[in-house]
Amino acid sequence: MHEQMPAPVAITEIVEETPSIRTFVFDREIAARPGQFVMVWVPGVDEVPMALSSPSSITVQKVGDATAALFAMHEGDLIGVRGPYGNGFTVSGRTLAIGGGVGVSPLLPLVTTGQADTFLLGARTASELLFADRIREAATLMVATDDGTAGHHGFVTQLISRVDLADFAQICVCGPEVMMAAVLAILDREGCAERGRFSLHRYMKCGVGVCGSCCTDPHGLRVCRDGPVFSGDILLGSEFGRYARDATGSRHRV
Amino acid sequence: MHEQMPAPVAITEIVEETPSIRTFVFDREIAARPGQFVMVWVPGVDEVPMALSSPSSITVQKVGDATAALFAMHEGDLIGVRGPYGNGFTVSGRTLAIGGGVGVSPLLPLVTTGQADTFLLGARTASELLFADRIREAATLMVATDDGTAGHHGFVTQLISRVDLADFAQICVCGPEVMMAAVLAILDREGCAERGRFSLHRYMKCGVGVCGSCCTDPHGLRVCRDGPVFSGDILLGSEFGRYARDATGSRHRV
Amino acid sequence: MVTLYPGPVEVGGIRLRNHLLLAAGILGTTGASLARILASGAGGVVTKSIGPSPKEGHPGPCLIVVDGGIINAMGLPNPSAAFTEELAALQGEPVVVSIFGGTPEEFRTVAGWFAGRASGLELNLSCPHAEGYGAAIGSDPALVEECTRAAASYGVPTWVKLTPNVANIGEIGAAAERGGATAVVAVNTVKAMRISTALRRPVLGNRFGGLSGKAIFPVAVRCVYDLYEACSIPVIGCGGISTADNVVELMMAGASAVEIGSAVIDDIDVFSAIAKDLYGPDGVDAQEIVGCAHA
Amino acid sequence: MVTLYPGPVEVGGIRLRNHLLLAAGILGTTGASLARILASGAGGVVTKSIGPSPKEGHPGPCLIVVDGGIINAMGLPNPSAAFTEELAALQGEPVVVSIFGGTPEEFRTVAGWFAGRASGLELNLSCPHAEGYGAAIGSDPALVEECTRAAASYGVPTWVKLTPNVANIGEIGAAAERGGATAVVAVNTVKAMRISTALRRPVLGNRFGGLSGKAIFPVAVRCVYDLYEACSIPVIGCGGISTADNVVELMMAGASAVEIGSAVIDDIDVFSAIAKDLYGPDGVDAQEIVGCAHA
Ligand SMILES: Cc1cc2nc3c(=O)[nH]c(=O)nc-3n(C[C@H](O)[C@H](O)[C@H](O)COP(=O)(O)OP(=O)(O)OC[C@H]3O[C@@H](n4cnc5c(N)ncnc54)[C@H](O)[C@@H]3O)c2cc1C
Ligand SMILES: Cc1cc2nc3c(=O)[nH]c(=O)nc-3n(C[C@H](O)[C@H](O)[C@H](O)COP(=O)(O)OP(=O)(O)OC[C@H]3O[C@@H](n4cnc5c(N)ncnc54)[C@H](O)[C@@H]3O)c2cc1C
Ligand SMILES: Cc1cc2nc3c(=O)[nH]c(=O)nc-3n(C[C@H](O)[C@H](O)[C@H](O)COP(=O)(O)O)c2cc1C
Ligand SMILES: Cc1cc2nc3c(=O)[nH]c(=O)nc-3n(C[C@H](O)[C@H](O)[C@H](O)COP(=O)(O)O)c2cc1C
Ligand code: FES
Ligand code: FES
Repeated sequence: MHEQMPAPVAITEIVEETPSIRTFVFDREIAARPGQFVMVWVPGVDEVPMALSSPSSITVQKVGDATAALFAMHEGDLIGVRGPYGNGFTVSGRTLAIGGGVGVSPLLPLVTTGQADTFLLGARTASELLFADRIREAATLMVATDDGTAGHHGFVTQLISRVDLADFAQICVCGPEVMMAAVLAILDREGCAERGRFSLHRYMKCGVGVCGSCCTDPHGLRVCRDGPVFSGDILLGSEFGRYARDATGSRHRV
Repeated sequence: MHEQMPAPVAITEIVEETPSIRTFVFDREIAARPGQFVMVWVPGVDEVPMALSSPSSITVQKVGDATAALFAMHEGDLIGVRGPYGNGFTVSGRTLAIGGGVGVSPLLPLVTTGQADTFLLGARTASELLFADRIREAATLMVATDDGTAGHHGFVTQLISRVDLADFAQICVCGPEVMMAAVLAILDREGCAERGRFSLHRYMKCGVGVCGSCCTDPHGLRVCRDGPVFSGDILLGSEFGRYARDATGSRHRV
Repeated sequence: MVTLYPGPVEVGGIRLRNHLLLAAGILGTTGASLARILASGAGGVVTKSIGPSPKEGHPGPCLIVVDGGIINAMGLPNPSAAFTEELAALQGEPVVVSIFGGTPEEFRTVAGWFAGRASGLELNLSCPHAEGYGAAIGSDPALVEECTRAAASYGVPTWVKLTPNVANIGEIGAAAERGGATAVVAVNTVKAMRISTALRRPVLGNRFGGLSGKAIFPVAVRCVYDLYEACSIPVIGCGGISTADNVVELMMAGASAVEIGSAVIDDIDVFSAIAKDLYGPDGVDAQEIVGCAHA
Repeated sequence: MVTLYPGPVEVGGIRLRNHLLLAAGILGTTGASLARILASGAGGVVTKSIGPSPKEGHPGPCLIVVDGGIINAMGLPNPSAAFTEELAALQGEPVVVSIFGGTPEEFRTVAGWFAGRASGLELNLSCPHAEGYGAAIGSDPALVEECTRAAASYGVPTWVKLTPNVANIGEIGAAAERGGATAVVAVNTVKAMRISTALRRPVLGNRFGGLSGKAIFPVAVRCVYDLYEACSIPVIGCGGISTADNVVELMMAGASAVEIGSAVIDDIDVFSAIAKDLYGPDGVDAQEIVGCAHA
């Protein structure tokens, strides 16, 4: 147990990525593996988990108190970060990445380090497609939008039939849980669930594997420490895609 | 601050060195410089400073409660030791050692590591001469007894005139404070006080330089941490040879 | 180091697989997580503290890792009565349900939900960072006695967990014993706080929190030692344990069993790691060492 | 890190060379040793606690070094009135004499010996390991008030040092203030104990002792924060400080100055080392940060 107080960082740049998503760049580089996250302290409000979209940035969708408070911040403002935490993605061989919504954020470091070969990118609508340009530079990009304003008209899961899963040593996935559960169902059907790498979201309070708020059924795996990335075979038959616990520990359907 | 709990050691051998002095050998080697000491915990009684006479022994004169309790112990009994503490003797070049009574103990490691060339050894009477045989094996030994039962009849300080002080890079001294003060006076007269290395005794409670009970005037030097070995020039004009403090911190003539 | 003879033990009316329990609030939110810790070598587990109504807990940060310890101010998040569902899969296992309330009546209510559904209850009269709960009650001997009596009224094994943040923990332990506790557990966290000098504000969302982990081990030894003299019911030691030697030390101070929490941060398999060092076929009976440092 | 503008400060009626004092009982037995610490950069020094009659202190071991801290049970060794001699060479220096007693009358007696012979007094109402002294008194608000009043009757600056081993330190600080304290000092050591598992007995001769050093820093922050809200006299922070950032953190919690003790074990020149980091020509006035974490 060495000291891990939140490191104060100043916001140096705020990038409007989509109408609902912003990247906050800060003045410190955090050495991390793709898919690792930090606990972001928004002073006076809350502390929430956020994937690192680069060694010195998080990319955030406004969904509630803490994220709204972040959106109200300016360059020069201070926040605290502790981490990096979690296992992150470990890849070898060819990688297929599948991302939806702000879930693309933890996948971006795979792209920027040249570890993603093909990327299936989904969003509600064209303007919400996250990091499309940066992905296109480094990987084969395929796009889907729910409303058909860009790429395939429909869910990103439907793009999977257009690639040959046998081509990839692993399939790294992050996005809304229903989307990820649909991907897992496909991989399972194709007999390659164990090659899926799913980055989970669960309510996190400590981030370091102690408090128990992110534990999942049936193995008691901690998303913050044993995850957030789990291979598909471990998730089969689990709570994944079915329910999750809230801040009180009560279960809710996802 | 790393953990320094007293290490439990078992007494493996008790050697009767003289009628009043015994060596307690224990089952652990403590890497130390000659002249360093340990705090010896005699369970249920007290904890007292004792020089290491070897990496795995202390050599003790019975003078009061704790030492009497030690003398009542048997092989197999457990005591605690923490340390090594203090600076010890650092020597280079030829060394003259001058020891009186049980004060020979911290000087013995100099002898056994071949770092003492000439040794002036004093005691009250022949039977109280400590480690004479072991010193004779490794250094030129000269002896004095107060009652003349061995060697020079008189004080060990009187042997100094028989050696050429100029021959020695340092003069390492340990014994009763009056004896050491007499040595310092001689060295001072000969203009070589700074080559004297005196191992002091002061009342010690913590052994690690925190409590202040062993602090000396006028520099506030801590015998347990800045010492116990001080060079003669630092001691000139100090409390050394004049007074010392007891357990309450009150001064008493030595 | 002295080793203990392995095998089940009974402490304060509860049968455990060994002397090592998971402490309350550590990975204790879900049944699956409790089962995981049991499977990895714990002799018993204590759940997250459950109270009279669902709580989300304090805003974050809820926990900071400091040199030699953890400071937390979770704020007792819990699903309240719904927690019974988590226990379903743990029937027959050595599970102690930690409960809290703001009054003796609330303790009685919550105890009623779990009495008979688990091996026993542990009363959290010691959480230092939840207004009106925990230590707010646990530093008043009369209230401790009343709350204990209310929960113990169901006749199930009732442990009472104490706060070290009092002038005289023995007095509080004695009050719990009078109230009918079958064991006392010591200690909960030590009141503590850190401030971010860069952000110029307390780090924890709740400002105050409680220190656990290695830093408080000497405090735990002291409290267990005091309670062993003040009480005639068993004492269960907790606070900063991370090695088998720590367990032996707390036992010599007077603990009949121990709870381990923060050490899972370094190794979630700390229970099997400690058990491996602590137990051996040539080990002595724990009775031989419990409280032996008082001789 | 924020730096402070260097220069003398006045806290609780005592003029100091900077904000960093040597804590009581650390190298405070002799005048020469106090002078050495002043020469090496301390802004002031507090002496060993002096009582109504000479005491040898507890049998050893009196001190053990543990992970992140020190546990001591010195037992208040002191030469009593004879200590005045040690002060002779320190006239005009920023020296605070720590005193203790078992009753208000004893406090009055001892205070009388030193009133006017030093910059001020610090009342040790907090030593956790001396029967009938220190914390035994310091956890009772009425006694704290009376003892403070007795010592403060000489009209010299009177600081009162508090124990963290109470349920509500703010209440004790308020009592000291009512009694006429010009500042409160927090904290003394945290009650603690270690047992040798090999020897099967407590290590300290006195069995119990008090924990100091880094391990208690979060406890000190918490206590200073509480006292800053409970008192209107200045708070002096103490406990586990080893860096300039620690000093700033305690100041933000509410400390107007700090005392440093155990850190001398790693570096006897810790005062100059911290001062070097803490002060700078572009530094702010300490007033700007004292208590700022309460905003
Ligand atoms: C490992 C991990 C990585 C994440 N990475 C990102 C990212 O890169 N970008 C991004 O925009 N979002 C990310 N999230 C989700 C992000 O944590 C939530 O959007 C954020 O916590 C919402 O906080 P809020 O106060 O704005 O919303 P609230 O109003 O508090 O809640 C809105 C919803 O957000 C979720 N949430 C709230 N607090 C937490 C919490 N402490 N832990 C987990 N979920 C919480 C809950 O589902 C809640 O229903 C990640 C989550 C996890 C677990
Ligand atoms: C650095 C150092 C090394 C020493 N090495 C040796 C050694 O190798 N062999 C040896 O026999 N003695 C050694 N001594 C002296 C030894 O510490 C005392 O003889 C011992 O403490 C006496 O304890 P007691 O309880 O038997 O006597 P007591 O009845 O307590 O006291 C007798 C006298 O011993 C001295 N003494 C007692 N307690 C202490 C203490 N805590 N610290 C220092 N002095 C104390 C005092 O002068 C006292 O007047 C050393 C002392 C020091 C400071
Ligand atoms: C994150 C966290 C949550 C805790 N939650 C509870 C709780 O709900 N109820 C309780 O009685 N103690 C709770 N505690 C206190 C622990 O059970 C334990 O008493 C304390 O952490 C000391 O033990 P340790 O040093 O082994 O962690 C919690 C401690 C931590 C670190
Ligand atoms: C060896 C030792 C002796 C002490 N003696 C006293 C004392 O005589 N009077 C007192 O008020 N505090 C005494 N203390 C407590 C310190 O002054 C201080 O409050 C405590 O150690 C916390 O500060 P630190 O962590 O910087 O050491 C002593 C502490 C130690 C370690
Ligand atoms: S967030 Fe606490 S265990 Fe995962
Ligand atoms: S014995 Fe404590 S300072 Fe030397």
